[in-house]
Amino acid sequence: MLETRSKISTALYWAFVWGCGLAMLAFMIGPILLALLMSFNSGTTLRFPPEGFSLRWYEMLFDPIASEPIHTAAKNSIEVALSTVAVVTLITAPAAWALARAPKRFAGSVEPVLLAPLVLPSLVYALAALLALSLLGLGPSFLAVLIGHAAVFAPLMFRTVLGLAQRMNPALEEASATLGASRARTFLRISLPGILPGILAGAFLVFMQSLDNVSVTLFLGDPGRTMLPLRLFAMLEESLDGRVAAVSGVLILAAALLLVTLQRFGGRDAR
Amino acid sequence: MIRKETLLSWPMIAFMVLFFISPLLLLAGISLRGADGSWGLGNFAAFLSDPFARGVLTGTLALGAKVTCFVSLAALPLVMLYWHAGKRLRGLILICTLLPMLTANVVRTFAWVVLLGRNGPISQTLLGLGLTERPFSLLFSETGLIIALVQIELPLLLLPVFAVLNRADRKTLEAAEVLGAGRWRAWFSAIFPQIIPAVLAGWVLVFASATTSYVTQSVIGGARLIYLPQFVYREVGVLFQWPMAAAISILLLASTGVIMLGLTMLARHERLQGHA
Amino acid sequence: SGGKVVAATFPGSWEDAYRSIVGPMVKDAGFDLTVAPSLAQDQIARLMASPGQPPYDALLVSPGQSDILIQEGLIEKIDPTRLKNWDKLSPAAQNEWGPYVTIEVNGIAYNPEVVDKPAGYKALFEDPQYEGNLALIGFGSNTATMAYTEINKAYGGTYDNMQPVFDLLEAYLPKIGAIATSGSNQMTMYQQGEIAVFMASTGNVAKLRELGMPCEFAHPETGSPSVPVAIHLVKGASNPDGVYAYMDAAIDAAAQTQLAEPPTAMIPTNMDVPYSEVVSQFVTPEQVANAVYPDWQAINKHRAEWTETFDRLVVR
Amino acid sequence: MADTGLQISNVDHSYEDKQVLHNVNFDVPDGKVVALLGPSGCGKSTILRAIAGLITPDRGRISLQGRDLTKVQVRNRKLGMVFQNFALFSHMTVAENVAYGLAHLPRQERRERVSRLLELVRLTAFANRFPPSLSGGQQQRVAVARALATDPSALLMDEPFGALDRALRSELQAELVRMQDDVGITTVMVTHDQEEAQAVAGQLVVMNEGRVEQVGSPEEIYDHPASLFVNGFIGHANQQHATVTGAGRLRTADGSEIAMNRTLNYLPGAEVIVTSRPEDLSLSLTEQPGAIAARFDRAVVMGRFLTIDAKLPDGTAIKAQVLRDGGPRPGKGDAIWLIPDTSRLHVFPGNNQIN
Amino acid sequence: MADTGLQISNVDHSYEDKQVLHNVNFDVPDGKVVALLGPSGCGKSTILRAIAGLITPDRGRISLQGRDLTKVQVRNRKLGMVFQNFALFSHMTVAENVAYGLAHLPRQERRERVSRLLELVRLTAFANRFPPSLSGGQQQRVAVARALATDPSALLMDEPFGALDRALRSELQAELVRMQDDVGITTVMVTHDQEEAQAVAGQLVVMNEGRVEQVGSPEEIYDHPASLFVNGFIGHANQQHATVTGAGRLRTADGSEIAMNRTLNYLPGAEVIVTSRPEDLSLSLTEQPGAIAARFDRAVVMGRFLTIDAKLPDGTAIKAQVLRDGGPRPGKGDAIWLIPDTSRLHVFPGNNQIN
Ligand SMILES: Nc1ncnc2c1ncn2[C@@H]1O[C@H](COP(=O)(O)OP(=O)(O)OP(=O)(O)O)[C@@H](O)[C@H]1O
Ligand SMILES: Nc1ncnc2c1ncn2[C@@H]1O[C@H](COP(=O)(O)OP(=O)(O)OP(=O)(O)O)[C@@H](O)[C@H]1O
Ligand SMILES: NCCCCNCCCN
Ligand SMILES: [Mg+2]
Ligand SMILES: [Mg+2]
Repeated sequence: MLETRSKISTALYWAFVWGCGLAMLAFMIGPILLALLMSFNSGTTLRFPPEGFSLRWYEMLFDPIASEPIHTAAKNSIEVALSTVAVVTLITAPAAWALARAPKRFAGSVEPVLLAPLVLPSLVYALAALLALSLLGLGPSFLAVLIGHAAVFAPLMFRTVLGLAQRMNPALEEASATLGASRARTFLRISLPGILPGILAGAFLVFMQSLDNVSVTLFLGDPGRTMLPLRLFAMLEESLDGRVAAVSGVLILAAALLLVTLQRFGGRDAR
Repeated sequence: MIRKETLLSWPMIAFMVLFFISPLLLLAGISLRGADGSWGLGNFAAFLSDPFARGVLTGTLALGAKVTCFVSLAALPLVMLYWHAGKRLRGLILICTLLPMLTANVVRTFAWVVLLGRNGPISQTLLGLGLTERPFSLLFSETGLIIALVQIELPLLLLPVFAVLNRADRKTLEAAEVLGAGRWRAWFSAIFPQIIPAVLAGWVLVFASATTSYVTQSVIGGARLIYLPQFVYREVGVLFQWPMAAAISILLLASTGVIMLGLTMLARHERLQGHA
Repeated sequence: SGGKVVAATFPGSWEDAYRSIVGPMVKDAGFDLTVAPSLAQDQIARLMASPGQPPYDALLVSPGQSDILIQEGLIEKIDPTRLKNWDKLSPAAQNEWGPYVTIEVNGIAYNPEVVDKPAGYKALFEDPQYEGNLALIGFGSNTATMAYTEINKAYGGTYDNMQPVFDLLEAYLPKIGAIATSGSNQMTMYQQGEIAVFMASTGNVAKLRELGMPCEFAHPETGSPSVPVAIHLVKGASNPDGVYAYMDAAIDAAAQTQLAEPPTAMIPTNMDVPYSEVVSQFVTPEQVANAVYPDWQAINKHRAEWTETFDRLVVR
Repeated sequence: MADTGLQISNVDHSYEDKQVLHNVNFDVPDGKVVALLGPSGCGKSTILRAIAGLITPDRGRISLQGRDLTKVQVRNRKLGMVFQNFALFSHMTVAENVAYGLAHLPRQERRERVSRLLELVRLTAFANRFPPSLSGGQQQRVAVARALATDPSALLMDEPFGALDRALRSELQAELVRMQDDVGITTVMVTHDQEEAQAVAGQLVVMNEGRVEQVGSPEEIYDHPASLFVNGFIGHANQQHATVTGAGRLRTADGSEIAMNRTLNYLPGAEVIVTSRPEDLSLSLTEQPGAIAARFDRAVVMGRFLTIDAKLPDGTAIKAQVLRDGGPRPGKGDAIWLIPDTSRLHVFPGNNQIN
Repeated sequence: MADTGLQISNVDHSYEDKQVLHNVNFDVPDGKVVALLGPSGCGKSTILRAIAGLITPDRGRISLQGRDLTKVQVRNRKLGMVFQNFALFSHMTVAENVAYGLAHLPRQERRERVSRLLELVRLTAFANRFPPSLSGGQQQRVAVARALATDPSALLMDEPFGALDRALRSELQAELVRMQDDVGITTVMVTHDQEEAQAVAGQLVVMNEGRVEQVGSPEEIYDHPASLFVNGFIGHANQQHATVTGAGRLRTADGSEIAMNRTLNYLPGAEVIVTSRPEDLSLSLTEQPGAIAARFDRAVVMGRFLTIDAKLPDGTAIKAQVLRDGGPRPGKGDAIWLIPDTSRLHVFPGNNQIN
């Protein structure tokens, strides 16, 4: 009787894990597969259902003349996104690590400040920052965009790193200190490997959000620079241009390649 | 006195104070400016005394809560699957999680326009199965918006959780099983507590993102569902009433901030201070 | 050379066309044109947020926004004598705050495979075949705002009394196809077959047809509400000479001839430029001349209040 | 094969490609305690993990009360296990940890059982603390209480008292013995403490490098070690190389003659190793017939005894344990004589090397 | 105050609001080993953490070679520490763990040092394994090697050999002693193994509930325990309540008379507790003058000895350790007599209770 119940519960467990798990996986990527599918549409527009298979949107996307504005926009956006990731990592990873060890009250009062940018619409932040910049007599610039993105997206990494930093065994850092390691060495050799998955997850989030952001770039950046998301927004809303879907296809391919390489040659992760 | 262990947090704190808090203070200053040029809390009072506006505020918070809730439900089996998966399947799940984020927001949103539309696969399938008589559209409905937001925000919860799961400790799971815990109980008592800090992290990200996702809210939700970001964008871009926009933003920030503060405090509870 | 001119334009095909067609002509005049893509409301917001150091030298907006720019003192009147092509402009386009480079003519876009050609605005609300097929948007859109004021007039209202149109909308809501959030959003819906009728400009219709969608343009019975689009000289612009060169290029016959072709299909304002084939399918110069030109000052006075009323009406 | 107790038969196990268990066989009689001893890394924990079902052996059979456990899921084996590293639930209080396996009991009963167990391990005052804030020994006691709480049908304990002081350890050992006397839980206990093994276990299983070297009662193993390894591992064994010279007679490498009072299973001329236990040697400061000549190194006080480290002429270390009598102690390098109790010497084939 | 060695003076410490160290004082002479003993949770690890600088004591001073450590940062204290739970770096191989503190050395020298240490702890074959795949004892040895690698100016070891079998433990103890003889690292070692303490340490520090109860050589502490607690903690102590009846004379609670061969610092009539060690009792199966009458409970073989558990008439447990002689053993409940060596009895004030 008890055995039967336990068997049923186990069966339900696996049914849930595999059944619902795979279903949710499908739910998560279904729309993306749809977008990918549309990028191979041979029709003149992204209308659904697609009319046939072709690589025309990719060809068009890689056409150096017809798609020059997209290329420039992508280059600009990737430049901003990469720099943002660098800045955010530098200030955020140490901070999350430190606050995981800080006295509760201090951390509790500081964290909301560090997380606040998540809930301020970025257009509003961009406006406020631009106003502040003008008050200081400064104009928009690459640096302003970079700082703006870093301020707005740092919380993403802060939160992902904090989750891991809070779970690290403090004895490891203590052991490192007793072995004469400087703070920097302890951080680099012991703490950093511990929070690395959080940094990577955070870096990815920051990169993608920065790549996708319009307002901050638009308001703080050099007005002549076209940025990818604004470009894509216009292309899609105006004309359902298939290249928009192709851009996603390219991004996905690049990320998949990167990921496979990382897994192949990436750091050892002893369990 | 500055405590040693907080030292490394100061660069970020300084950065945020300088580049986020000071513009925010400026914003707060602007929000105090009335339409007639006077100074005071008029904008806040005007917003809060208007039942319609209040409804938009609570509706926005409710949207965040609903999305967070459904994201959690959708994430649970995936997280468990990830936990049980071998190296290869884990890699696959991870790639699948990154995919939605690798797709520009406009594209994701567009995909949902197609999926939820009356000629989209969902409607057509149900029609084909005879489950509905007429094609129907989930576009411009809160149901449709929530479905889309759940899919779009799901990775924000999954990523931090996966990061922690890679480092999770299996020993306590073994202990739980030896003590006779069934699969469910073992998972929820030995593994789940380890990911709670990451789940809270994910909740913060999902909640914040769902409440501020202007593009998805407006494209999928349409004009008959209004959330704060649309309110704010309109005050900024169409009506040019910045003080009001500032006041609304600050209200959004404050109300969401309270929720995040709670989650943050929760993450620091002694129960969750175990380590690998 | 004469330095850099930073000119804001709408992102997308406007941006591309201005960069590739107008850019070289400005270059010939000795200036470097930087095309800065930005939605109209973002241009203004950005300008307002950086007092004293405008990020743009020239703007591209329609009268709804021009009016605000004038009130805020952000733009200057121009000196027409500095424009070689000024006299080629149709008189209606000779705006003291900057030349009109095109005129958007608005009306009704419909899918002939789904519905019959609407007789006008009233028909949309009264003929049952449009039920469930009609999309509307709020007062954030210029196109919609003009349509509502016209409909309002048709039902007996005035700028100071919009009640008739609101009553109409309220009664019609249960039969509505969709309420979208922006004009371009409606384009997407239309392509997906979600809607079949919406308030649109000829440019919108041209775009849809170019994409292979069945789409026709209908002029409202009350006349087509039209908006010119102007280039403005920003107050305190760093390179006014360049701006004049840019304006001159944008109203030049050669430029407008090209801009009148797809994908932009703009209605020219230079009298030397004939309507292109695409443009001619929708409007004639006579229709443009007799179109309805709304009173933007009156609209802007009420816009906030209308927007609010509309929201409260439609939000579930 | 008996259908009671816990039986481990022919178990092999490999981690990745390294085999760490080789044909392990032993039985634990129903309700009895067996102690598992062996050098670090010899596979003790691995066996417990195999019995618990946490790993699946490559080969072999494990059965409890005649029931093959192979197909039984971990949670249905109804075992209590004390993990070597405790594996406490750090997000649960001490009391919650102990109560974990008692979910099926009514609330009141559960509470009583928990408080009884916490009392047993002297942690009543710590019921509401979280494990990370406990000392090492306190954590270990939580682990023990948690394993005992469920009334398991068998108990697997991996050094359950290793982090405890002697006093507490012997109290807990005594409790365990009492519980065994009362309810008799079939128990396998890994321990490095031979006194503990002898105190609580009726049978010892001595392992080495993944193999079982000897199974027997403490006395058997101490008195009749099956191998040189066991001899040296359970208690200390001084080794001397020797040659068999006749029936019951040996000559050690340094030339002294030993007359055993029994016959040996070796042919004359055979190379052997003769071993003596420190406690079977007595000390003399003057030459004695049959005594082993050595040079004094140092003496260490062990309670009432003195452990003497000395060196044989060929440099081999030899240890003796003698009663501390307050008499004069030799200085480093002084000549001493160690008189063996020849009835307690062991002889093993000479080609083995310990370790 | 001497300006050498490690000095712990008047140290108090509290976790949250619970005070766990009370005015702790002891010195470790330069180059010597001191063993820290005490019941589980008495504060041993806390003291090591305070010396290492991992916690800041509420009060008191800790100095090394006359230098106050209070202001010295952990990493500059140049201490070697073996953590109770090892705290190995699980993302580094065994060799990398050991090499961790040697970053300042040239590559070649570092490699040599690491391989020397791995040999010392018998882990050469495991150099490239990651800690989670090691057995408990193997992990502990990595922790020891890592702490020794840096040539620390003082060594803090929290039960460094607790997870090792006796053979390996005594080898490592011997290595430690040899190293001490060679280079003499000032060492504080927590251990629960009294033999280990006695084997490696010149001085023992016995703690109880956050307080130091006695500091002294193993002999001093064993022979002259300062308190009933120490008496019972180091070795076993049988206790009997008694009343002083005259100079050197006691009457125990069950009426037998004991004549001590020395005078006592108690007035006649004083209530005292008299303690005896199991190894100071001999067994008789017939009544003897001065012997303690008891009832036999059970006997456990401990190597060559027999540990006898018996009960006094009032029910108190009493333990004796006698040579195992193969003679007849009494049955449970039989009357036996235990003859104390009166010169080795201890007397303490009677209002104390052990534990
Ligand atoms: N982080 C902590 N927070 C609160 N109390 C603690 C903490 N660490 C230790 N304690 C308490 O302090 C006391 C002393 O602990 P400590 O670890 O020093 O004991 P110990 O002598 O090393 O014991 P053991 O032999 O069991 O390891 C114990 O009662 C313990 O519960
Ligand atoms: N997860 C693992 N992966 C690979 N090898 C392992 C793993 N766990 C243990 N081993 C190896 O298997 C052998 C036996 O390990 P086991 O833990 O059973 O030893 P043990 O007898 O319990 O030792 P100790 O007394 O030191 O705890 C050791 O050599 C160890 O290195
Ligand atoms: N994230 C920036 C998107 C541009 C917003 N435009 C607002 C238009 C309101 N009608
Ligand atoms: Mg083990
Ligand atoms: Mg301790």
